[in-house]
Amino acid sequence: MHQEVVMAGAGGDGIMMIGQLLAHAAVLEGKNIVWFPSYGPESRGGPADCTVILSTDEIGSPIASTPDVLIALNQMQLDKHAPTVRREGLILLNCSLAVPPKDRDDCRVISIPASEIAEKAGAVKATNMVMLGCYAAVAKPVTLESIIKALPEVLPAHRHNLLPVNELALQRGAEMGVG
Amino acid sequence: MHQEVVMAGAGGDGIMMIGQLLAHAAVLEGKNIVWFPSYGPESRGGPADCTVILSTDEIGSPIASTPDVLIALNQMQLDKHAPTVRREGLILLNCSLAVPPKDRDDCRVISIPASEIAEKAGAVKATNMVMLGCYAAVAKPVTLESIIKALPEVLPAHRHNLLPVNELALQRGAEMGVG
Amino acid sequence: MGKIAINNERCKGCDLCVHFCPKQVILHGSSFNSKGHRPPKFQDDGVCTGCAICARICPDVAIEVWR
Amino acid sequence: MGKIAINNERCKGCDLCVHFCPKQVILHGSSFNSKGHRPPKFQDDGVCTGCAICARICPDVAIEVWR
Amino acid sequence: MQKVYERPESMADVQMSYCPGCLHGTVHRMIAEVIDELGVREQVVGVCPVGCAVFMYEYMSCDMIEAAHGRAPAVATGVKRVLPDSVVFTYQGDGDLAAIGTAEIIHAAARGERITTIFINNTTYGMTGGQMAPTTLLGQKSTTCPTGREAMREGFPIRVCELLATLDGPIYLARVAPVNAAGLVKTKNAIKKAFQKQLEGRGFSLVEVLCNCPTQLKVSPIDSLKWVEENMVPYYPLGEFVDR
Amino acid sequence: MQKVYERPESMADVQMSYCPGCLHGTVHRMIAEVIDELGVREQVVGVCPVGCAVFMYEYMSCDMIEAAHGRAPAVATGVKRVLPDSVVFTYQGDGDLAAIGTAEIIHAAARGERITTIFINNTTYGMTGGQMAPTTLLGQKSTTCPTGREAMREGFPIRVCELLATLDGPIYLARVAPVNAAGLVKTKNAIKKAFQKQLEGRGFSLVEVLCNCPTQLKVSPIDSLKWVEENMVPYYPLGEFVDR
Amino acid sequence: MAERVLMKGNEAIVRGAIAGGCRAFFGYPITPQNEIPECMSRLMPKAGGVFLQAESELAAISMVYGAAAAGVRTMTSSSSPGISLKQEGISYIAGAELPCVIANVQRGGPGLGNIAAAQSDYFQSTRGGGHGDYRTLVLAPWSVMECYTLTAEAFDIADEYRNPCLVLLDAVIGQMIEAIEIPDWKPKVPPKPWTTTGAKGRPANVVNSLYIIPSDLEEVNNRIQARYKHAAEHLTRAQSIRTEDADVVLVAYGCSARVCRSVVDMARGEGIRAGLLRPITLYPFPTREIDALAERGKRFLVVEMSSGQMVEDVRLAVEGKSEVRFYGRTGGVVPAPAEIVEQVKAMAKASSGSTTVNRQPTTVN
Amino acid sequence: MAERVLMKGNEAIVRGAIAGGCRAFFGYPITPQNEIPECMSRLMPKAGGVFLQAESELAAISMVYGAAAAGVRTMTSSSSPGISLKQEGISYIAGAELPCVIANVQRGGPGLGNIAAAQSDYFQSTRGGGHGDYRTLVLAPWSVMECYTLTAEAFDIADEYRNPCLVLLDAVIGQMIEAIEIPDWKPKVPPKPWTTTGAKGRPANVVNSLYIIPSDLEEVNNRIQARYKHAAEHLTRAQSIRTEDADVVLVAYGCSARVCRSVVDMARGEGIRAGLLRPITLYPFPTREIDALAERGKRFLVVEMSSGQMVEDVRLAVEGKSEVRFYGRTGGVVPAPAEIVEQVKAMAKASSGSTTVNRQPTTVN
Ligand SMILES: Cc1ncc(C[n+]2csc(CCOP(=O)(O)OP(=O)(O)O)c2C)c(N)n1
Ligand SMILES: Cc1ncc(C[n+]2csc(CCOP(=O)(O)OP(=O)(O)O)c2C)c(N)n1
Ligand code: SF4
Ligand code: SF4
Ligand code: SF4
Ligand code: SF4
Ligand code: SF4
Ligand code: SF4
Ligand SMILES: [Mg+2]
Ligand SMILES: [Mg+2]
Repeated sequence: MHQEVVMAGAGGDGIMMIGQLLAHAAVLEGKNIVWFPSYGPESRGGPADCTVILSTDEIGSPIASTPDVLIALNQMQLDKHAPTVRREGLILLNCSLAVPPKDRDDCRVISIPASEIAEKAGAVKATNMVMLGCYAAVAKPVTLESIIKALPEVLPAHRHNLLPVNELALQRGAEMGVG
Repeated sequence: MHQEVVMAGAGGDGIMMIGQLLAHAAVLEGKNIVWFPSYGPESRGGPADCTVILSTDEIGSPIASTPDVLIALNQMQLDKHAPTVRREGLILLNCSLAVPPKDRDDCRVISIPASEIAEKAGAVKATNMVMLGCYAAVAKPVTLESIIKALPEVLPAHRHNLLPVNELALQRGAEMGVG
Repeated sequence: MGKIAINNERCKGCDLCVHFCPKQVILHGSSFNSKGHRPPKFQDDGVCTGCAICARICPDVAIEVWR
Repeated sequence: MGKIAINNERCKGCDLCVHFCPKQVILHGSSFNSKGHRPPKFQDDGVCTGCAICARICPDVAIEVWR
Repeated sequence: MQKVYERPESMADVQMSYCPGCLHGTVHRMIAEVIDELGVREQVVGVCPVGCAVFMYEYMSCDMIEAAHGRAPAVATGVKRVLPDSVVFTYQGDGDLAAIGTAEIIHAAARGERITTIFINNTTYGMTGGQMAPTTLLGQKSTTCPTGREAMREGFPIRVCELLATLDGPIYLARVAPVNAAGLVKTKNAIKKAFQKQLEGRGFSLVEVLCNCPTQLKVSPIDSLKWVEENMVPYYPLGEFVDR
Repeated sequence: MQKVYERPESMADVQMSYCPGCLHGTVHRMIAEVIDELGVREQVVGVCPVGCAVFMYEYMSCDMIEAAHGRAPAVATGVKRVLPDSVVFTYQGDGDLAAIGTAEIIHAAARGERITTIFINNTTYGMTGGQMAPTTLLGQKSTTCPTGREAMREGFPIRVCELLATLDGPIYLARVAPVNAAGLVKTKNAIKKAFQKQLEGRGFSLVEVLCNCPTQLKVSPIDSLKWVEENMVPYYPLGEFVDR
Repeated sequence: MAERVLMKGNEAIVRGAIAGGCRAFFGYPITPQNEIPECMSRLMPKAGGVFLQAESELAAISMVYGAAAAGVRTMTSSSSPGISLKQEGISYIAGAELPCVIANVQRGGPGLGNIAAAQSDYFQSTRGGGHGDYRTLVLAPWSVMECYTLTAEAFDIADEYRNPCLVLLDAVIGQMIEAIEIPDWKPKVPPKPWTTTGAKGRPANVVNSLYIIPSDLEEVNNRIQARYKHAAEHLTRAQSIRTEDADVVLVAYGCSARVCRSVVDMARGEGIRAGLLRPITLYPFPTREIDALAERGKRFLVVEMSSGQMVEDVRLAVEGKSEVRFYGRTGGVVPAPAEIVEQVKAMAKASSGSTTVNRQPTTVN
Repeated sequence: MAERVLMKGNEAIVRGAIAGGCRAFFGYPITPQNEIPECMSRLMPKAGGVFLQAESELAAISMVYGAAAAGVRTMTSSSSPGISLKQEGISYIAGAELPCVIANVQRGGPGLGNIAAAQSDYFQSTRGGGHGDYRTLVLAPWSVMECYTLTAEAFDIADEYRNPCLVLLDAVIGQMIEAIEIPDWKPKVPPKPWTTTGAKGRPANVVNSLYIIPSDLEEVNNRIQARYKHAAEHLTRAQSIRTEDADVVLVAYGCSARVCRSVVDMARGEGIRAGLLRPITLYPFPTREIDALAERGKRFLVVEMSSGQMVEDVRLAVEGKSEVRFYGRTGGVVPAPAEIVEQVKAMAKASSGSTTVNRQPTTVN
């Protein structure tokens, strides 16, 4: 098992966090992981993305130049990263803020209205969790259980009141992936 | 013609100046020269010496590791440099302040009471000139005339009142060399 | 009598203009621009004096003023 | 009543002690030491108070004082 | 009705990369206005800092130089000395000017270089993520003094205007805070005066602008201005420190 | 009669390399006396500058470190922070402290480092041959301002005590001139007080000593002291600037 | 299996340092290494050590000089421009024969450059960017685990050789998170009779790099060079991955070695016998290991995120015995495995020649 | 014969600079180069230029950056520790593609070292002591005459390549006096449309080394590397003295080349056919010239006043084709011709092997 995921959004979207959450879950499952961030020059609100590579083998390059999976939270990031996804890869996008790419019919493209789902689940802020949940259900890098188990490690202690809403968002996202 | 001279005294002795005077005189005679100074860590009154190499050929190393000639104005400097003079070289010393080396009978050693001669000529400060004059007469690197001709170039303009006493000191020194 | 125009695409929704307008004719916005910011709304009810305080504070040079 | 001793070999002949001695019992020297400096002379005529001003100014720590 | 306020000519028509509500942009615009008003755009050479304003060269429509961190006053000196008729300014943050660039600003001021410095004091290293600055207030938390700045551990904040006022080279030093309507006007006036002083050719001028950094303070833009007023102004008194 | 004045224990019994009449040696001895009197020789770590006093480590009989040019306060900070019970001083010239080392001295002072700096202001770069220093007086000639320092070309001399006095970190700042009998006593007292302040552990202390450089001034030692009194003291007023 | 914890490279530097006995950190913020001082400011006080944010990189390295003189294990960290500023200070530390550790999380250059990962400070790191005949001993981690262990070990090395030891990483290695197992670590601290801690019950000590008499300074230099010779014998370290049967041996360190690790498998997937020689110490450089491979006829492809710096060390090791090619990307670009595979393929196809240089910048003579 | 005037190396730097069109000097005192700023302070105002003593080397190089951005020919000078301090600034100048001239009058190191002549900043000079993929173009005068002419030319070179050009000398070359004939010199100044002099009648210019997007920065790096390639083709310069029939070719620059000049004659006096290859440009290095000699079977003795730095460039040029030996003295010691003659003799006697290293320090791998 070896999977390379790029997660891309804007600063403040919680992209880095779902990447780290995925990493923690993978560690719980005994997998190797590398997480790597990348920021734009903007101080706030600029593009922010991270790469997570999960593998049962030793991981070479920590950079995913042709990722297996792209999780894109907005149009700009989708446009930027969609061309890099490998043939037959997976593109997961938040269709609340972006429209599916026209030129990647060689990939599986899943669009979910993540912002709306998150809002319904109780917090727009949890859009990232919806996306992660959906990804987990579709591509099965780790189980949803591992992700939920890892949540408290990633969420800072003073935010633990938000555990339930995040968990709910993860589950709603997973449902989208299964459905 | 190729001659390497080390001139050694204390800061304030005018060692650098007679070196440069010799250099100027050599240029007047169309010779190649290199002048090179060396100071101790002391700010004033420490050892000061310079090397002058005169040649009718291209000059290689600007450092005289085994000089042909040593002009030493004091004991410390004599002791330091005498061992470096080449066999059959010339050691010229100011016996007002130093005693001849015992172990260099392979060299020509000339001792002159330069300080006293200078004092008599009108200025102890001109001890350096006495030594240079003597050297010029003995080893004939350049003519005394060239040295005297070069004097105004080396002496700063506001010291030109001292030209006569310096010239006299040079001549007195030269007489010691001839005699 | 004055009026202002907000360049919505330049605006970052900081609401400093909202806060600084002495006539309170700039209101917190509700819709997003393409960068995800919420530009405020200028409520043109003839109260604006064209004093340009809003434009002076605006860090993103997003406001023009007429008087 | 005091007296001083000048370490001639350490002295650099700056004459600051000569200048600073309130009793003027240190005089400009005339003979050279081995480094070519002229240490001053202490003229011990019982006037020295041992005030140690000379020693305090001496940059070369060349003076000892008794009282 | 006619247009009474628009983008000054000396500013480029581009989006700036600052966080929402950050006064860097506000101060940029004031500088551009002053340059326009004095009619000197074609003589101006600006020197950018390393800090959040590092991209300022993209935001101005006059000649600009990007300096190494802290060295803007020396770079500006190099320019002004060889082009005495140019109008040279540096734009520097508190990390840039009051930490790594301490020697350069003091000596440019002591030499009375005919340059103008706009000094943005926001009590933090905004660009690198909110580390302690030389101007961070006692008790204030930062990513490198997570328990709050303590005098006997991290030392005392530095008051730059007061420091430079002990020198004979500056002819204008002022501290302003564009955190309310009156402060906006005073800030603009101080910047204009500083440039005018440079044009007189008699010495160095600097305006210290107390600014917000909502991102590192982790408060809203509006609250960050209140924070400046309530916490910074008492320690960094406003006013003109030198005017000669 | 008994001996009332001899070489202090904290001084090594060696010849110093200073020019005849240079007060570097005089000040060294005062520091050594103070160390002896306070009984702290075995706790002392001294930091030498780059300048004429570069060999100070050979002249003292306490632990000494040779710092890079201007960095002595940072080196001293490194020592004092890891050895809080040590007694740390720096000895620095005006080129070392007020030119290349400007940032280091200001920040050590602003941090209130528990160290003591003895600052030798002789208006020149003695060691390198009499170039202009930040403290060279207006009109004074040097090998790099051969026609005399001009304010609008070389800038104004810097008054270090006044500069540092604007900071909250120093607890003792004084300027003295050991150029006459009274000045000698005051200098020694100021140095002693500065070390005592360090022992109190509350902040930074510095004594600026106006000194002569007969060699670069090209006058006799005695005339060089007169020069200090007549030319330096009016521009660099003596006294205690901070004592808290 | 011991517990695995997720950690960023930069954080591992901090934790490794503290495990290695570091008790004084002096730094100044600069991206992409800010997590080092930030994490130090939290952890060092808990370890009973000193954290101080200096006013500049110059001050930071000078504080390190002071703390090292006082006998405490000490370090600083920065990124490329900040490391350039420390060059005088590093030369002083080397000249005064003091131990210390320096971490450089390299970014794109020259000048202000950018904050992406680069390996263009190799010359500066291995040749001594400062003046004089000194070198820094250079360790190059390629994983978060090695960030921890090599930093811890760097303190032992610095103490043993009384020389600065540089931990050279880049924005990728510093910023990435991996799972590591925290090892047990026992620092080896030699006696330090030379420290300036107050002359109590012993003659005064002096820490100094000034030797006004040339022959004295030459003696110091000879002593220092002898240490480097010793290091070359005893400290040199490299990792060989599938080089045994390889036709083409990739030579890379740090981030580019990670990329090349992928390349080895991809190339073998395409039937090309590729291997990887990864220098772990960059100075001393694994000359002997490379020479041995050259003797066996292996050909080399040096991959760097620079315009060609380490390739000189490889060429000096190979000395014409075999082919050395270079592939580099600069300015913060991390090469993709596929680009390098292309290079390996081209090389496998081509008949062996002497040094050749591909596409992106160039060797440098 | 034109008039010959006596001049110190350091003074010739100043006069050559002014002849070369330098109109702004920014420096800070340090021995053994103090005559440069001192002489500049007298002569530059007369030439209508700017002399300013900066508060530090950092400030000096930054002032140079500003003056260069403003389009004026400008320079700074220092000696080893001061040059180390300028490394960040030099990297910025290279990154911003600005021209400037820097003189380094090398002294003994590392650290404070001493003020005697050394050549131990060769790596720093030729490999870029600062961060990033830049180099400085390096000229190495060996006489007072060349101090003048190479400095004058350095300004043309810097302008042509938009890159810092370093004039690398040492305490001996800087302090010695020789007679020179002042040449007629016409600076070649290319147009500089990129200068920041006020945006009058043109769009605003920006002088900058920040390129936040890696591929943009890579493009800059490629442009810079292409210039170095061009320089290698067109700028490389070396002097051959009696190498034609030589068995042993000495390779040395600056002061050590002067010593080796004597050695050639002494060795020939003893019947050994010695020659001297003197690199005048150290970067670009005369690789081709040395390679050509190696092809002809010449053996090399590299002589440096360092523990072995340029020898790497010679070995990279020779690439195992011939023997390369090294002889070095450090810490400010100038080798005597006689010591080197001994080395030449030993070499002439010994049968050719591969790289060997003699007595004093060592090559460095
Ligand atoms: C030599 C060097 N050191 C450190 C840095 C990293 N750095 C970039 S910006 C900055 C601080 C900026 O703070 P400030 O000047 O206050 O500006 P702000 O971002 O707050 O506006 C630092 C330390 C650098 N680029 N170069
Ligand atoms: C980095 C560096 N720059 C410059 C120098 C040269 N230098 C040695 S001493 C000195 C100035 C000393 O002047 P000051 O500090 O006033 O001491 P003084 O000699 O007057 O006592 C300078 C510039 C150096 N050694 N290192
Ligand atoms: S111009 Fe004045 S009144 Fe009008 S909207 Fe702006 S701030 Fe309000
Ligand atoms: S001040 Fe400017 S950026 Fe802020 S909300 Fe108003 S218009 Fe938008
Ligand atoms: S102790 Fe006092 S009185 Fe005696 S010699 Fe010294 S200064 Fe004069
Ligand atoms: S003060 Fe000291 S050094 Fe000077 S003359 Fe007197 S004893 Fe000698
Ligand atoms: S980090 Fe702070 S100073 Fe920087 S742009 Fe954002 S708000 Fe402004
Ligand atoms: S040069 Fe000046 S400061 Fe230095 S030792 Fe001589 S007199 Fe003293
Ligand atoms: Mg700031
Ligand atoms: Mg001084």
